[in-house]
Amino acid sequence: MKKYINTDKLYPIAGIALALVLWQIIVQVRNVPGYILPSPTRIASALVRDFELIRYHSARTLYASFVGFGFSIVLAFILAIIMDSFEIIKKALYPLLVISQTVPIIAIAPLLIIWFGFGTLPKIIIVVIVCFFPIVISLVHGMESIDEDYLRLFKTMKATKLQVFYHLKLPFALVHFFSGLKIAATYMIMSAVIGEWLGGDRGIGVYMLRAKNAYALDRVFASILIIVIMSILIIYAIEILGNRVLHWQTERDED
Amino acid sequence: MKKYINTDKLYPIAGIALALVLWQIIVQVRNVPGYILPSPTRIASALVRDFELIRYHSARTLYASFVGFGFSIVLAFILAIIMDSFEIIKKALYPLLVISQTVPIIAIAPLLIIWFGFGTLPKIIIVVIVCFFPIVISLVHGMESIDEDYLRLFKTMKATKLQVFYHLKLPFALVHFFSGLKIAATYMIMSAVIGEWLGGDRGIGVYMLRAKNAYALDRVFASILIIVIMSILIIYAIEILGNRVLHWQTERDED
Amino acid sequence: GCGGETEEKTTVILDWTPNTNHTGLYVALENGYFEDEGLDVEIIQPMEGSSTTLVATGQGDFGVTYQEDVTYALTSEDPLPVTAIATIIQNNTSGFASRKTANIETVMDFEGKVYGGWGSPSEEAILNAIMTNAGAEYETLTNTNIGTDDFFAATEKEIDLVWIFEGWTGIEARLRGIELNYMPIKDLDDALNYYTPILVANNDTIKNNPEKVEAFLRAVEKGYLYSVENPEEAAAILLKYAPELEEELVVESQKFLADQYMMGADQWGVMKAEVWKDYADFLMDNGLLEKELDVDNAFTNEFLPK
Amino acid sequence: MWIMPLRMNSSQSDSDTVISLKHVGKSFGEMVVFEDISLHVNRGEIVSILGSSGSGKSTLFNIIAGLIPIDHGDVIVKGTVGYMQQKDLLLPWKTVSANVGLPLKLKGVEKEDIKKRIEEYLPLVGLEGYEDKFPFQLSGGMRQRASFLRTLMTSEEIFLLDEAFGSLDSITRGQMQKWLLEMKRELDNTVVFITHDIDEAILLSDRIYVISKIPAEIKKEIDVDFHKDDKNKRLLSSKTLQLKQEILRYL
Amino acid sequence: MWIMPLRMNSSQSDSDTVISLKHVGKSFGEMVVFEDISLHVNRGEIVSILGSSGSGKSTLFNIIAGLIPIDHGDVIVKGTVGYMQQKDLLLPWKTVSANVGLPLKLKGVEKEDIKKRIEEYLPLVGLEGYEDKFPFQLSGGMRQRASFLRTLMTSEEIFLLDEAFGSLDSITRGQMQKWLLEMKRELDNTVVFITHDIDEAILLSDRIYVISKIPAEIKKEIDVDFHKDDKNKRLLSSKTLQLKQEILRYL
Ligand SMILES: Nc1ncnc2c1ncn2[C@@H]1O[C@H](COP(=O)(O)OP(=O)(O)OP(=O)(O)O)[C@@H](O)[C@H]1O
Ligand SMILES: Nc1ncnc2c1ncn2[C@@H]1O[C@H](COP(=O)(O)OP(=O)(O)OP(=O)(O)O)[C@@H](O)[C@H]1O
Ligand SMILES: O=C([O-])O
Ligand SMILES: [Mg+2]
Ligand SMILES: [Mg+2]
Repeated sequence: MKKYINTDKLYPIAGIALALVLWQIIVQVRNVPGYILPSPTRIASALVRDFELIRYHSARTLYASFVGFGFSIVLAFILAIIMDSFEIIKKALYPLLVISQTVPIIAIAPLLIIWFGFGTLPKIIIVVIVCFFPIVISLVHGMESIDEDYLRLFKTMKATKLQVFYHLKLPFALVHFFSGLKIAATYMIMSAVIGEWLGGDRGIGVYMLRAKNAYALDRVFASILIIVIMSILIIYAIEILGNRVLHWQTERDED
Repeated sequence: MKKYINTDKLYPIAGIALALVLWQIIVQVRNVPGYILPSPTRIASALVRDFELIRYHSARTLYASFVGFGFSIVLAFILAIIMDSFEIIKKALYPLLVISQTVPIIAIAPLLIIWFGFGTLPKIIIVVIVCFFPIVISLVHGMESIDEDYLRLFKTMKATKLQVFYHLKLPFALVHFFSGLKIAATYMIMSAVIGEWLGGDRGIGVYMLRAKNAYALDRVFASILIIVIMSILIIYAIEILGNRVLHWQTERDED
Repeated sequence: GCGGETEEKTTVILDWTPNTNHTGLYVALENGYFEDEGLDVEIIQPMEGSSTTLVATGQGDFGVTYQEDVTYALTSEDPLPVTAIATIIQNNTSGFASRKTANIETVMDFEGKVYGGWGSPSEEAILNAIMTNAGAEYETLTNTNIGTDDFFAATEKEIDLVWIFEGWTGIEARLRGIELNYMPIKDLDDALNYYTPILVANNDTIKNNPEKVEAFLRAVEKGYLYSVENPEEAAAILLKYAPELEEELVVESQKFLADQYMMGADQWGVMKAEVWKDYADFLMDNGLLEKELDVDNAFTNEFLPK
Repeated sequence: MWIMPLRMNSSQSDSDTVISLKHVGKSFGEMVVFEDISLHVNRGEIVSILGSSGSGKSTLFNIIAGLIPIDHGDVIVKGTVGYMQQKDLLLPWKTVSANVGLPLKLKGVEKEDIKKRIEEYLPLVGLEGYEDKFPFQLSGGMRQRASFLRTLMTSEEIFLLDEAFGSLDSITRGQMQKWLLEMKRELDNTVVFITHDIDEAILLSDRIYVISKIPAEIKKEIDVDFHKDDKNKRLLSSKTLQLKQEILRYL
Repeated sequence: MWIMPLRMNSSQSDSDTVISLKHVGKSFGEMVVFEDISLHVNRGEIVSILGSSGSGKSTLFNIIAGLIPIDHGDVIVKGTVGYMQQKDLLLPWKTVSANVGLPLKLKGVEKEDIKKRIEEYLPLVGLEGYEDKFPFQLSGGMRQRASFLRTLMTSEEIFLLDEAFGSLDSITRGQMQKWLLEMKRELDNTVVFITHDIDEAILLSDRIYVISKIPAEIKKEIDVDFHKDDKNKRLLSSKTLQLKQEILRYL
């Protein structure tokens, strides 16, 4: 499966580079004005110019993202275990979880502010609302998809529920879990940014909104770039962690 | 696994009913004013009062959602096949796909408007941006997770790439595919609504925004309710379809 | 009261990202006017359109919003407990703008054009009224919501006409060398010369802590007066608190607004009952309000510095 | 209908019968596997089940182990059961050591002790040097031996072994058989054995049940009553050949 | 290093050798499975590979089938290969019919014809009535027979059968063996057979390779040169017993 190990990172970089070059060319050749779509070079120079400011704002965004993400993981585990143990709770709770995802966050934003104020808490909560779902779903689906035969094996070995969880369900669900984690990580920074749009005084979202309303599109894109880079780095870190934890699978694939 | 078949639908309904009753009680006992959180009964009466209007707007939202969803599926299949067939394309494209998800849509809304105007097209495109990702990822992951031994089997049977896809990868990925489809369906209506916020003259999003600016929070929540109901119905339909298509799995579970 | 060892926590919620409409608030903060009044002020940038609700629910003591918003808030089924306490600008500095290339010079030219709205319930009524007044046929105008999208992106393609703030988007257009046709709203119909932006306070604060409201407005007035006198310095102060903004836009906008804050009034912030009544009547006549606005309880000038 | 086997502690009864099926019926949909089957296993016995492919042997074990419900009849199992299923069911993410040591771990045995016992037993099934390999790195027969060892590690009172040596060559199989008999003598537990190898059944068993095609019934119950004390002697006995001929007639 | 077996059309050569391994080496990490192994199979032969569990038999087949790369040496395979792996690898979402008919479908055979052939062959492996069952509804031996039939359906020139009858009782196994010999006579293809049953190897083979433990080498190559025309007669021949004793000595 992984024949290109050494060039693994080359292809995506080439893909991104190609996209950037195309973008630059289109903007220059078709003379797209900066208030519609700034060129990559202009974005880069805005990034350099505003570096300190962006760093200042990013720190807050990262903080909310990570705290929310951590909470999401813990919560997802707790809930997944409960849902897996009690079929009734699962059946009652699952639709509520789904509903929680179909509600547009921005529609209930004032409620969040009213309940949790303007501090970092509502941002963290939005991160949790967004990230928690894919993680818990991946865990629950992962545990559901275990071959009945293995469950029987553990039954004959008289394993307790906790043991079945720890020795069978958890490792089995880990593959799914890391998929869910990567999806959650994809949306993690973005959701903190959305949280910042709801109100606040610091964060990439605040920076971005101000730049947008001042028609500084190069700065808007610089902040998008920062969001993308942060997200990609986090996803990549999870990928590496996942490969370590699931080494038996990776070894098998590389065979 | 499915011991409660007959009461399957009772639990979620009980769960939702319980949540609604709690909500009503809290609003009434704590005397929460309507501009913070309207009670379920008030929302229901707003829904009844505005039924015709909501129907009018919903039709447009549903249209954009379904067209976008259909496109997402087709596109996801095409791309998944291409990515599965050409490792290089996969490696180059995958990160771009991930990047496309880390970008907050609202930040690039002006671009969408400039390129696609204010009609239904940009809404459809937003639905595609949101829904396409979980579907394609589920297909690609599904195809990746096929046991090497099965691939070898098909190799010895001299199957063509297309045959391997049709007889092995596709059916194997279908379980994952339906998971992805359900996730996409969760966000499908919501993403159309977000599209409508960015511009438009008809749709649940337009209705909601107007109600919000007129401080008619009961109507805002009535539209949220409609979004939730439509989403749940679609998810449920996919669930049923999935159980039919994957009947060999369901039968096994019920064993 | 004023003074005191411990400063009183005060939260001000903006209506949008920081801009030149807000300069006086930042000047008061920077120059210590709030501190002098014993107020420890925090200025918050919320999601668009949520400031009135947030003030009503006690998330902020004061908020920036506009007259129409307060009118809706006070006539909704559960009226929000807020009262307008000052207008930041005397005249409505918003209006309809189009690119010169669209050839929209009078309201008559609105016919057959596409209007890009921002989601207010009253836009249709307003356009209908001004077009009908001018003898134009409103039905020929297409009304499309462009949400939070900006003028420049929207008018790039199918949108002809957008409602803008002259002191912000109008200035930006000038800086970019994009020529506009601009019709101030106040010139189109007297009823439409409503106050925007304005300051509102929570009714609880007004009732239980009127000294705080007075102290707040004293400091804010000083801030805006300073901005009138020293637009460039005021712009620098705003930029200090919102360095994400474009300096040139802020400075030019500040110069424009310096003349606007108090135009036609001898005191900063003062509001007239007719303005509130006329616009409420206009909305009522067009079936946009659920009930009559009680103008006396909608605003008050009593906390403005005498 | 869920009728679960009755389970008793071995101390509660002084009867010699540890497994007893009476008039048991079991169908999968329309396919009747057992209409009315009865059999028993006494404490300390090795009993083999012989029957053609698809005759319901694995289903029988699943019933005894309490893994699937029956339609009617009585199932009584006295004592704890260790079950080696026909598939190896090794956990792909655990090494050979971890897979084999799993039952001990579940019982809360200390890490040190587990390690010691694994080091002691792995060579006996020919898996020394494979401690840290993952299941996909093993051959089919090696996986079967790991699964066999894992079952023995449970040290239960009754062992159900479903084609335990099916993938082994005759030499390795012979070693395993010998070792099983030794284990049995030491621990004095009860063993029920599914095999398709008649020689193996004769070598190991005290009794043999021959079952028919489905709906399966007991075709013949055979007491293997020669060389009971040293079963290895059966390998060279002429009685073995004779018995084999007899069994072949029933199959 | 990827060294793929050289593949030729059978028409391109008039030599009798269809499979030839010369000085082949293969390691998994530090584990050397083959250091230097050579063997050949002639057209129309049935050749068995005997060796203890874990000696590299399945690895050998994977090499011949071109599924895994070798480290050094030459592999020449003339003709198309049908491979029945040790695991059954039935597709869980296809019925027995669909699983067995898959190779025909892949070759573009018409639906009608596939159905006819399946209806003709299923009874021969004792799976009549199971057409519409899914793999999880079959017993272990039934799955093996379905997998066996699927391999035969490929009608390739060379069949590699890895423990094809390992999970079958002796009666069913005997039927399968007989049927395999008939098929072979009709189609005149080449069969390479892995088994751990020495009797089976003697019954079916023209030649037998006995391989050692890893690093595996050919310990003995045995020509089974009696009753070549009617191999069924070997069942009753005394030479069979003699040969068995001999082979046991090499294992
Ligand atoms: N889950 C199931 N659903 C439907 N039918 C089943 C199921 N499990 C087993 N069967 C059927 O029950 C019968 C007996 O199967 P079982 O696995 O007990 O046979 P067996 O004697 O163990 O065969 P083998 O020696 O081939 O392993 C078979 O006909 C099989 O098709
Ligand atoms: N993918 C792999 N990775 C590492 N080692 C492997 C792998 N496949 C096989 N081996 C090792 O190669 C050796 C030979 O395995 P192989 O499966 O060829 O044995 P076999 O002769 O078929 O045994 P059996 O009769 O038990 O099926 C074993 O020691 C096994 O552990
Ligand atoms: O607030 C405006 O009227 O644009
Ligand atoms: Mg069985
Ligand atoms: Mg093997």
